[in-house]
Amino acid sequence: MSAQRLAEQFETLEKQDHAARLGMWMFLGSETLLFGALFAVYAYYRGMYPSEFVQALHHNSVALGTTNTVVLITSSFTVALGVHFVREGKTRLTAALFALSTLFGGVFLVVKGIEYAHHIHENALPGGMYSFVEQPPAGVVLGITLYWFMTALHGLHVIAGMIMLAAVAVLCLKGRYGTHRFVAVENVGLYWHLVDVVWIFLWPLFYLTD
Amino acid sequence: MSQATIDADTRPGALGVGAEHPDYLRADSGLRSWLLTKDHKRIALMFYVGVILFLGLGGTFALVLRTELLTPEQTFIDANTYNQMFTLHGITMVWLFMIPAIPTVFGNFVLPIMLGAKDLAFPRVNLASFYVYVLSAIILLGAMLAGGADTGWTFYVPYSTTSPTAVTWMGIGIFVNGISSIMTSVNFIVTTHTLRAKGLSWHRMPLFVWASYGTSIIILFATPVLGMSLLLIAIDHTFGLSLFNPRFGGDPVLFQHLFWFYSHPAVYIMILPAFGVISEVVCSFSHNKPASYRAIAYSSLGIAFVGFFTWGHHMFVAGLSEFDAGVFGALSMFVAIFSAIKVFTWVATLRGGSISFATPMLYFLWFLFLFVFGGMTGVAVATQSLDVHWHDTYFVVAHFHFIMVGGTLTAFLAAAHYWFPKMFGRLYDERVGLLTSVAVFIGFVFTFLPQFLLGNGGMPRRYFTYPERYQWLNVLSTGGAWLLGAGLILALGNLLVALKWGKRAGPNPWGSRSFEWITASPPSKHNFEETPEIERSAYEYTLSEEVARERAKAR
Amino acid sequence: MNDLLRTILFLPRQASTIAEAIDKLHYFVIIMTMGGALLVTLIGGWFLFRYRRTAVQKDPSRRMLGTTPAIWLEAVVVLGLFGMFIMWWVIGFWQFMAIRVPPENALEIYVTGKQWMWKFAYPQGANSISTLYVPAGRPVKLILTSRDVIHSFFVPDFRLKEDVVPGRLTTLWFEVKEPGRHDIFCTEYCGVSHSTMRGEIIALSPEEYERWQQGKSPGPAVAGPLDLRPSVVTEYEPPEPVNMVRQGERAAAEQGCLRCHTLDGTPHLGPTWAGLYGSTVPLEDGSRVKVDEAYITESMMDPLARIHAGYQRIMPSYLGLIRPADTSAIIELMKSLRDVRPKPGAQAPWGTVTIPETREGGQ
Amino acid sequence: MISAHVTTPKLIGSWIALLVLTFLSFGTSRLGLGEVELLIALSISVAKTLIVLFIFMHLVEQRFANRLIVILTFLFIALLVSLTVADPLTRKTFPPRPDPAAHPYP
Repeated sequence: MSAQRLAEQFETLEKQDHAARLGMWMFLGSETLLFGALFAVYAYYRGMYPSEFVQALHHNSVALGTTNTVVLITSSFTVALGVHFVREGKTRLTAALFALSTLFGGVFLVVKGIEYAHHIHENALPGGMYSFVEQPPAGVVLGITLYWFMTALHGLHVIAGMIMLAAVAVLCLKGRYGTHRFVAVENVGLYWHLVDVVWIFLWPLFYLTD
Repeated sequence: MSQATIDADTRPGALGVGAEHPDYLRADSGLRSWLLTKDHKRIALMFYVGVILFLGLGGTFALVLRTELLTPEQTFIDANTYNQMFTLHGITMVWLFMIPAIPTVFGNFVLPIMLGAKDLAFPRVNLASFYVYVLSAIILLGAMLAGGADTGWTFYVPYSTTSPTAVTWMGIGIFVNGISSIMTSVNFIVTTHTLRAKGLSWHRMPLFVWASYGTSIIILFATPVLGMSLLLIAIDHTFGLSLFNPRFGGDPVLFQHLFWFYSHPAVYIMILPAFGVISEVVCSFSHNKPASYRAIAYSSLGIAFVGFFTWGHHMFVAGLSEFDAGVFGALSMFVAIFSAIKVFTWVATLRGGSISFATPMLYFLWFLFLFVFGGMTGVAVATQSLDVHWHDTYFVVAHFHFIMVGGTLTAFLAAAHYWFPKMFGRLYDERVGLLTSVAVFIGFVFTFLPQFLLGNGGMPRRYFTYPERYQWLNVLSTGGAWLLGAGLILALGNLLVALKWGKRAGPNPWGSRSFEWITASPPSKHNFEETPEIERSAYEYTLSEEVARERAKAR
Repeated sequence: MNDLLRTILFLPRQASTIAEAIDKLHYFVIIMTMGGALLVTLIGGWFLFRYRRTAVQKDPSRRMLGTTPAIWLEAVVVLGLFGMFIMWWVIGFWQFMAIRVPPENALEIYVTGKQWMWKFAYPQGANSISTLYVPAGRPVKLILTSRDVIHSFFVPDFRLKEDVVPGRLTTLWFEVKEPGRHDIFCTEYCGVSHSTMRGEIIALSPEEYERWQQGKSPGPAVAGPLDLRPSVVTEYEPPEPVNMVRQGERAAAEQGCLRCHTLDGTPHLGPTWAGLYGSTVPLEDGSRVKVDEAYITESMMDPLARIHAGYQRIMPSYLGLIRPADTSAIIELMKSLRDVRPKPGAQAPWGTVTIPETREGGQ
Repeated sequence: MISAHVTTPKLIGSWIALLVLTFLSFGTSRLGLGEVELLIALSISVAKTLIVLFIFMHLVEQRFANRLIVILTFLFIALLVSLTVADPLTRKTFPPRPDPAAHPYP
């Protein structure tokens, strides 16, 4: 089995696995810079309009945001456990944990959706669509736009991560992964942790601003 | 002088590693075997065709621009077409030619062989990278036909968000192109880490690998920022995201920060592989080890790193705070030092060598002049009070064309000639090669030296019409551009002719000690049967060729 | 020497007070650059010739295989170069600060860029399009902004340039040495007619300038080289006889400023403008701010950012609702009222005020 | 290659630590400390990120190359953010002057 999965250009499986991990880490680094650009935009505008930003993000529900943080951290924990067990060959447990993490991802999206619905109701929409009359000054619109854009982009990553988690859960059940082969599972886990890390920063920036 | 000085390897039996197998060009046949290949060499050739096509397209745009500028008023196209042309010239040349050119063609081809590997670490990702590149090219070409763009390749807001042209699709095309670059760079870094041959420690690697490594690091960390800023433009253009819109308190200068955070390092994405090529060419033709291996290797990493600190020097008059301007101005000076170290080391490498004077070496000589001049004018434009006058004039245009064309394109041509025998197993005509090289140089100098003077005179860039006092310099520049174009076509023709009628080349026509010359020319499909065992560095010219071959055991 | 180098390098005239100093640095930098490139190429070419293979094969003593090259030499040269670059930076930054920081007593002129023309508004109320009249021998500070996209105000003869950014005010200052005409180019690509967005600066002697301001000589004749005429001179608008302060009063009435602010010091909903300009006022958060153009402009565009202590947060933003010319006119009006003493003992009358509905961001 | 192994108790411990840090962050944000609050919140976020990186993402047991990627990522983000933000923050303070450029204008 393991001889088959060694690609011709590698000498040992260990090197091949190292290559896969390193590649994933580099992809994640690149992905982080994608958010990094938006963090720079956030910092720049927050420096220019400190009070407007606070005002803009004032009506974000801290309770819902914190709930989401807990949900996402817990899902990250279950993924980490899953990766841990696949190394020990307990693939059914891994599949269950990954399915649970996918479910947590779903909960996260539902909560996010409730928040979005609330914002749409208030007309606190991004960019030119903004018409939330109670908060007129210039910087507020930027704050709301950034909130929408960054959380929506993060949401897309959550969806992508959920698809991958679900796929890995199914493949685990089918016996594709186990002690002999787990780097792909690890890499999907890494991706999900990145989604978590991004949220760990989004949460204080958009919810704990009062 | 030309043929005699090349020690063509004519000894019988010395056909290079893997000569008993069919070479990679003949190993499989049929369209499928090309389009779905995972062989890094075939993917490199497909990229080769792509970048040459886009060099032709971008060059055509450039000739149209130069011809239009023959007279102070309208010559033969209208202002709108002109504005489209320089935008498309920039986009095509930067993202479809310059950035992929050396890494995806020569990097893809020789990097794994240099490391003694059978392929890159992720062959499928490599193929995907090619198709993503093709996709981005299709999107960009489609956008060109469906309205084009007239924003300049810099996409400055708020103009780009209000321009009625296909800015959205241009943005998306470049975003997709970035994904292709990132895929290639991940592949290069991982390959360098995991697929080095036995005994090939970091300090034995050819210098081209170091340069590619540095380039890949820049691509990896800078490209996403460009992707994000262009995505913001695209969304703004279509849906009115307005993140940079002054109406809502947005600051257009912020976009410039994000754009140049990528686009300044992008200059090093374009020039670092050229440095790698030049390092190889210099050592191979002067039969000398680099005067200081570590100086060249580490300065590649130094440039990659410090290149990230200097983007603000594009914005001295853009409304940047004086504090930031001062910081960026000072940091900009550091990059020049790394480049200077490289240049001096190359020149020192020539000393005491045994130099054969072939076409790549002539290109090296041009490179030396053009790059040093272009580079030092770069330091000049990073000097703040001077930049106030020069910013956005033809001086800047001339400066970066000295780096991009005089540096990267010259190195690309040097590489095309240097690795031609390895890639296709034949030798090009040396005399025609030298002649076209001279034509390219003279054409180049006539095109861009007058532009320095135009910039001094105050002619702004992107001008469709201009005051009459600038005309004679513009005429000179246009004439030079035609000569440059002709030289490039001749160089390409020379290589195409050699493809079929060139003399057969041995595995090592230049007598180089670098590892890609161990294999047969052209290499077999798997490059090596087994991972080679390397017991020497890539530049052991003190050893005789036989000993050198023995110390790099390969089968 | 100066003139010779200037001609060789195709540099235009040195018409501003700082141009010559900048050019001196220019000569030094460009000579070092050219010299450096030539030197490196010549040394490289010499090595190429001396160590060519045919010669080395005849005379193997030329080959220096395995000898350690003089790394210390390279280190010295590189450090020397670095020192030179840092020197460029020091001088360049020094000059840059001189370019960027206007002197206190500069004459202020508002410049508005729009596709594809320049508009100039003078403190005494005059306006002009495409042609900027300035007095020679006196520092002039331009306050630049754009109505649409980014433009860049470039005067080659002055060696000066500054981007004109929508939503922001940037500044540029210069002092013209003697009367003459000078080109203005737009150097930030701004659309189809970018290359025709040119203008002209006419520097007048101080007396001429004074006369021009009073509307006595609408088009003063100033000698200048023929080729310096802008190829496209757009419409010429004679300076309006209307005084900028009058214009400010009109604008303030039209915009409804006077419903809350008074001009004579009577307390009302907003701070009175009498004696306001140039004074230092307390802010809500306890800090104090000097009332200058910056603060006034901010208060118009973003009134709640820093609000005068003791006043309600009721002022609407005028961002996007007021023309730049009116903004500057109102500021001039306030400047003219700086010496009017406000009535003592006045406090803001707290009345029931309906918050004016704002239209900000409504589209 | 693997020197430190991530075990189940370690994973559970880090999970609890993450939750505690989350509530710590939440708690400090209710104190109303002003600008310092943001700094504290971000420091806590960095701490949480380190836990996720080293334990959940197994960085603790991986090669230096992977750690280098993480270091570079953080370095470049810090660089991008700091040099970008320095621009609007220093427009008025260096040299000190009332700078109309720092204010919105139609």
